[in-house]
Amino acid sequence: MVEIFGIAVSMDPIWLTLEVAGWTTLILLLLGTPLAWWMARLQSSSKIVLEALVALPLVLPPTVLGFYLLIILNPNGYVTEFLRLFGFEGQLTFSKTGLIVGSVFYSLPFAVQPLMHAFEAVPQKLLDAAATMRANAFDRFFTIAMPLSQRGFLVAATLTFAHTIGEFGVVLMLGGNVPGETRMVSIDIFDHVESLEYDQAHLLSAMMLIFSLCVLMLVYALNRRFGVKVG
Amino acid sequence: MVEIFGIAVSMDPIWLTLEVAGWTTLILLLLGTPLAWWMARLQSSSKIVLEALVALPLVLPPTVLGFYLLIILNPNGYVTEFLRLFGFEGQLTFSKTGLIVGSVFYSLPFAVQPLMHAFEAVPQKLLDAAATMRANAFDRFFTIAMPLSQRGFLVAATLTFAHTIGEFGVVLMLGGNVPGETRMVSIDIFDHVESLEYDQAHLLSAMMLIFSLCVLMLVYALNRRFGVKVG
Amino acid sequence: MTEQTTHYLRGRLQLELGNFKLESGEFNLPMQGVTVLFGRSGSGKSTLLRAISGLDKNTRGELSFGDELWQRGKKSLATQKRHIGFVFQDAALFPHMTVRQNLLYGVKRLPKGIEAADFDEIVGRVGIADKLDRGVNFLSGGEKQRVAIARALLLRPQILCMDEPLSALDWRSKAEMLTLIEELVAAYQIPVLYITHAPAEVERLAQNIVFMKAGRIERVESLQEALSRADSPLFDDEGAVSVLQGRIESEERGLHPVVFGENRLWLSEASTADKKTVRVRVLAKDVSLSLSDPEHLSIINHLSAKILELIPEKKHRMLVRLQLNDGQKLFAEITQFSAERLGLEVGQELFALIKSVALTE
Amino acid sequence: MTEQTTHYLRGRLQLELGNFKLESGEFNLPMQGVTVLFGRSGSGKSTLLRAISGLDKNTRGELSFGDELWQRGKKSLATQKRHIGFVFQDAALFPHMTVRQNLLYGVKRLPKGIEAADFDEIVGRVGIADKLDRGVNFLSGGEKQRVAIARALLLRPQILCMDEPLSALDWRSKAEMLTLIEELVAAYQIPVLYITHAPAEVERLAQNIVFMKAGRIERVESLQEALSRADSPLFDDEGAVSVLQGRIESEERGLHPVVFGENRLWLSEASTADKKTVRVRVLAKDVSLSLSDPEHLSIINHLSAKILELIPEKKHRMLVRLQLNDGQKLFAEITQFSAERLGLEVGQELFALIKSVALTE
Amino acid sequence: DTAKIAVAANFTKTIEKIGEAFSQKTGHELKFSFGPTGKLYAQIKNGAPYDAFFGADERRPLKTIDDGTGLKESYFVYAQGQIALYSDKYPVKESPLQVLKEAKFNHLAIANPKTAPYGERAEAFMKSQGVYDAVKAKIVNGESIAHAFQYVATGNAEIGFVALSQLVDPQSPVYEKGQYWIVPQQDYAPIKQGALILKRGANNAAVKAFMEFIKTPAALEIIHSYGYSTP
Ligand SMILES: Nc1ncnc2c1ncn2[C@@H]1O[C@H](COP(=O)(O)OP(=O)(O)OP(=O)(O)O)[C@@H](O)[C@H]1O
Ligand SMILES: Nc1ncnc2c1ncn2[C@@H]1O[C@H](COP(=O)(O)OP(=O)(O)OP(=O)(O)O)[C@@H](O)[C@H]1O
Ligand code: MOO
Ligand SMILES: [Mg+2]
Ligand SMILES: [Mg+2]
Repeated sequence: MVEIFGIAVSMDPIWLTLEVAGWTTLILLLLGTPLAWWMARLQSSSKIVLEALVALPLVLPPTVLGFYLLIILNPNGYVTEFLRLFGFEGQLTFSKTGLIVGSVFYSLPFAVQPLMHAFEAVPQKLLDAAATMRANAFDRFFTIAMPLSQRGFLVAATLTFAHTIGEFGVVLMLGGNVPGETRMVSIDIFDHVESLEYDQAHLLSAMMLIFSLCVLMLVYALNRRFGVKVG
Repeated sequence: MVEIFGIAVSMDPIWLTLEVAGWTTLILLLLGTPLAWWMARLQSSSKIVLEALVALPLVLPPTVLGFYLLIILNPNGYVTEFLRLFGFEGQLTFSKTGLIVGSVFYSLPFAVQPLMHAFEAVPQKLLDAAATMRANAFDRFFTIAMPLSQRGFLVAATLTFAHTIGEFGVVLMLGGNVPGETRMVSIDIFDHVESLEYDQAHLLSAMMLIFSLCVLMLVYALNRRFGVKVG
Repeated sequence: MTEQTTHYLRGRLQLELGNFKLESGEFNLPMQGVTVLFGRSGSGKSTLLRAISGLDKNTRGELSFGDELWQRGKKSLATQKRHIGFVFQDAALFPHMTVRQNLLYGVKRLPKGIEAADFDEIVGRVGIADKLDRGVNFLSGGEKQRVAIARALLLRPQILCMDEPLSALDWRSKAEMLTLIEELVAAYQIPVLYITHAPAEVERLAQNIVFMKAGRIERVESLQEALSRADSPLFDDEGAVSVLQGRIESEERGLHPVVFGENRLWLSEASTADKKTVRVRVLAKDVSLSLSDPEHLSIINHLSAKILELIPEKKHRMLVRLQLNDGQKLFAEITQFSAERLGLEVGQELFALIKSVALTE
Repeated sequence: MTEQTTHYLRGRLQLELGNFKLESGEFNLPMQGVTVLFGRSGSGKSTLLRAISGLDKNTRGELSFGDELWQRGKKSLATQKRHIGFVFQDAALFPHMTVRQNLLYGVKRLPKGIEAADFDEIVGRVGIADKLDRGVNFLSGGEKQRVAIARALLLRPQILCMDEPLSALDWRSKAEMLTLIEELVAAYQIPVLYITHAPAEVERLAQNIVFMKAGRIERVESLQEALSRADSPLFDDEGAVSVLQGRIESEERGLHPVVFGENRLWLSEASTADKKTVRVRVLAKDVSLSLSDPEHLSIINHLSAKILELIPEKKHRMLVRLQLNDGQKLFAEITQFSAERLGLEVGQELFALIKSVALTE
Repeated sequence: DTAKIAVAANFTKTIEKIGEAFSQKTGHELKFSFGPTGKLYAQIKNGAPYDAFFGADERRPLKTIDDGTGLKESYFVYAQGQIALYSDKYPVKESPLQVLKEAKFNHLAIANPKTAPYGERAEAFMKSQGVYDAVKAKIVNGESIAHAFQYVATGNAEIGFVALSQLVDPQSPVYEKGQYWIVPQQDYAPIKQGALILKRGANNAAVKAFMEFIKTPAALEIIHSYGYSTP
């Protein structure tokens, strides 16, 4: 609990939110990168199906998405059983893990779409040139495609981060709103509203807005200044 | 009320959702186009601030956004007062208008960002060429920039439409959940979940998913086939 | 094809682009025939042409065309009101329109009272009549430029601006297009501002040349003036060049005689268009010198001439400036060894030999 | 600079790209000196070279280099294992790296046991030693190509593939680069597969020429064979060309004598590299004929020759095929009018005149 | 010990107060998760790690017993909600039924009768008094009683049935503003809010102690002070 402008706010949800958003961003970059690379190189009509599937979380109301994730990730469900085979203990839902899993689904399109577009813009000729210099496919990806897509990574990371910060429906459903464990800022604000503590709600909203505005401005500025020009 | 697979569902929320999503898309294209065009042509650092501002609705939890819209749009507030000067009667909240206004705010980045990027990609030389053929600025916009940005429009329209369909927090806060007037599919699903009518919830979710998947696939297919190649 | 009175394009223009500064200095260009902007890459030719066209909003300075004021300080007349045509290096056709739609784009926007040029005539002359309903992405580079030129000509502009219209084309298309532009300029009497790097294009088309360097207009010369300097920037590429003007006569034994003064040149190729005067471009290195009029030699063009000047050049070469007996000047480039062997001196009378097959109109 | 044994690149390759079908037919190319792929735009030169390099996954057919199997049916050896170097038309430098990083990219990836070429030597020879720490976006077109060439050479590839390496350059850079490539090929004895549209490049560099048409290899000829046909596709552009090989001797009075048989040509320019034999490229239209050995003439190259053939051409021209007295062939292009006037006949002995300044090595 | 307790949103502030007193007295730590009752139920059904469940009605806590997650013998009614009619425009204190019958207002806010017992009772009350048909067209549904209150508090609805607890809270934005009428308890079935221990908390000392503590006079006093009655 700290006092800001004489209003007592708990900082836990803020740190938790940043932590979950950070992990989500990291995981989505790690998982989204190979997916986006693969999709960028697909030519067939399966690409269209995949693009649509990746965009689906946009369409589902987050609470509904959360509800179905709750059912799928239930500790007696197949997914958890499957993970137990690999020595996983504990539970996917109602934990930080659960929040992160939910957010990863929810923000999937925000990571994959910019990455895919960035990868599509990497000139084939440069990859060919690297191949003639004895770089294998992995090597080409890491030394040519990735550095040339840095804008895509920047956009993907920001959108994912921002979107996870603003996440509400999924984390409420999946997390269970346990203080210090799964209560994120968005839920905290809403709880304040519900229990008529408008001052706290306003303060937290303002903090979130200003923080996000700063992050976004920084990223857009970097994006314009340091983009590698290709071609 | 219709029966599907023996489950009674009300179609009203579905029609309403499509209607609100349609209007939102239309309005955002109309408002977002000049905004995006203006932003695309800005060079100064004010562009960065604007980009960040436009992205802000991504960061705000929709329920929180809805709460503040509820305060701002209340019938005694400045916004409504202002509209009354122009002969507006009635109320912004608890009405289809209110839902649309809320959705417009909520989906703003999904319309403006793709349009801005599309406009940025229109070659200056073609606009110059049009100017030498006596086309004024408006004319150039409508006859050159717009047709060449058709992919951007397609993406903006789909994302806006899809995102509005999946909208929950804002419409819940702002709409008043009046059956036949402001009860959208997402709220309807949620109400079914709340009152333990899981069959209806599952059916409606499945319908939404399949419909959205079809729309998205259609759009991505169009996008690849009919994009005008520039340059 | 009416005779037009000559308007002048006069003013001085400034424009800053990043580190580059265009500062034209005063100019006063007669808008008649083709005025070429010539200079090294980066010297600001395109920037000047865009400033003249009003395409860059940051242009400052003064500009008037005839008695129309186009720019004063920051105030500038919008491009679409300047009655100019513009042909860009890469054609800049609208990719979402067919050829016909591209051509009619400007025509539809002509104000009442100004009539477009005859569509069928222009389209026929430019050679795209059979491609009107194609999408422009299915045209070759040369075809694209034809459409771009036709599109500009249809508006009957007061000035036609062309920024390296040929540089993206291969040699074959280039040659065809050059002939086309020359014909069109002659036929429609539209003043042209033409940017090129290629001396051959300058010598073929130019009436006046604007030499640019580092954002400034260095000098403005007529083609004849520019070609009479041995150190002309035009000679950087293929060495010195002379351009002779003469009257063309009807074909004889497959050759086209061109007459100037008492001299007669035989061209092996010439456009069949019924022109009276032609320009013949002679590379100095294609001109040999002989002290006597040689016989038994396949070279049939023997012009009697007098040495005006002997200009030693690097790489043991010698540039010989000759005067033909009708007063026109001709450069010959030979080795210093030959010059010594023949004992050449200023004032000496001799014969200049030029192979017919090396000559083009 | 060891002598290498000649390996053969043999096989037949198929590749479909949209509507285009490459179906090379059997080939067996000695990998020695420069092998040029020549053909019209769209004939499949780039496609064939990409198939040979293994850059296109859909390639089918057979390919082997020496006793290495590179392709059999669908199975193909990955590009990075073929020990080839590739220079692309637009250099394809990595924009996020400095020049040095670009150069070392491949070197770092060489397997143990294969050593890179000497960095300083290559960099110095290619002329980019002072630009190593620049970002590649700050290089001119010519500089970019130099880096691309150095980057490929550093790996000491078994074959160096070059797809129109000069076509994006202006004439000045083109000339410099051509000399450079020639030197490098001679110095490092790396077999080269070279794509170009430009006959001048072919004549300067080629040992063998692979003529392509509509996705097929039409024929494979040595340069001499290709130049002895009057209808050679090489002559489409500037007309017939002869390439004479001779021994260069030391400079005299600013001229470089090149000796073949009893004949002697005086070149006004020659590379200073200490080569013994040079190729001299003579355009047929630069060759004049004289029945007697003329005096008082600035042309100093008079070669005695015999008429082998008289080939009438369009536009009232005549192509005269000559044999010099050391057996080499030379084309002269004159007007039919001149041919009649001089009464030329097959078997006749006469003199071929060539201006020195028109000759380049 | 530490216990996690799921609590219906309407009881948020009350239980926080009681929890503080409890922790001070016993040293046990309590973590409350707040949410709509239906959502809490769905979470519990899908493995949420709560030790006890405080619902907003009896139905859903009792349902956990059927599911086998709730301990039958621990069930009790911990509070009874009271509904009040509030308005800052209409004389609801003097003539509540008259105001309803005349229905001059634009909007009457109630909680969603389908998902929230407060709304259901309000609807039933109006039906029994014969005023329902008069106001039917003016009703807007809040997702929960808290949401219904927000409609009134922000001025979007001029009148509404809210929980008494929301009016008597000194922090309430309408505290001592406007006027309200407490609906007589005999006119509607009591809103019994049921609570029970969940299987997970069967052996949790903290839970057991808390379930006892909440029945002590000290706790009851807090409950009453927030406008709830007890059986
Ligand atoms: N938008 C711009 N921002 C900054 N610098 C620019 C811009 N456009 C052009 N320049 C610079 O201005 C200078 C002049 O350019 P300009 O295109 O007028 O030259 P040019 O004479 O037409 O050259 P070229 O023959 O290569 O077309 C160049 O150094 C160029 O890099
Ligand atoms: N990815 C592709 N998909 C479909 N068609 C292609 C593709 N790449 C090339 N082509 C077609 O294959 C044909 C041969 O192309 P290629 O690039 O090999 O020709 P080229 O001889 O190298 O021509 P140029 O001299 O213009 O480089 C052309 O008609 C081209 O349009
Ligand atoms: O406390 Mo409730 O279940 O949100 O009305
Ligand atoms: Mg330019
Ligand atoms: Mg090619």
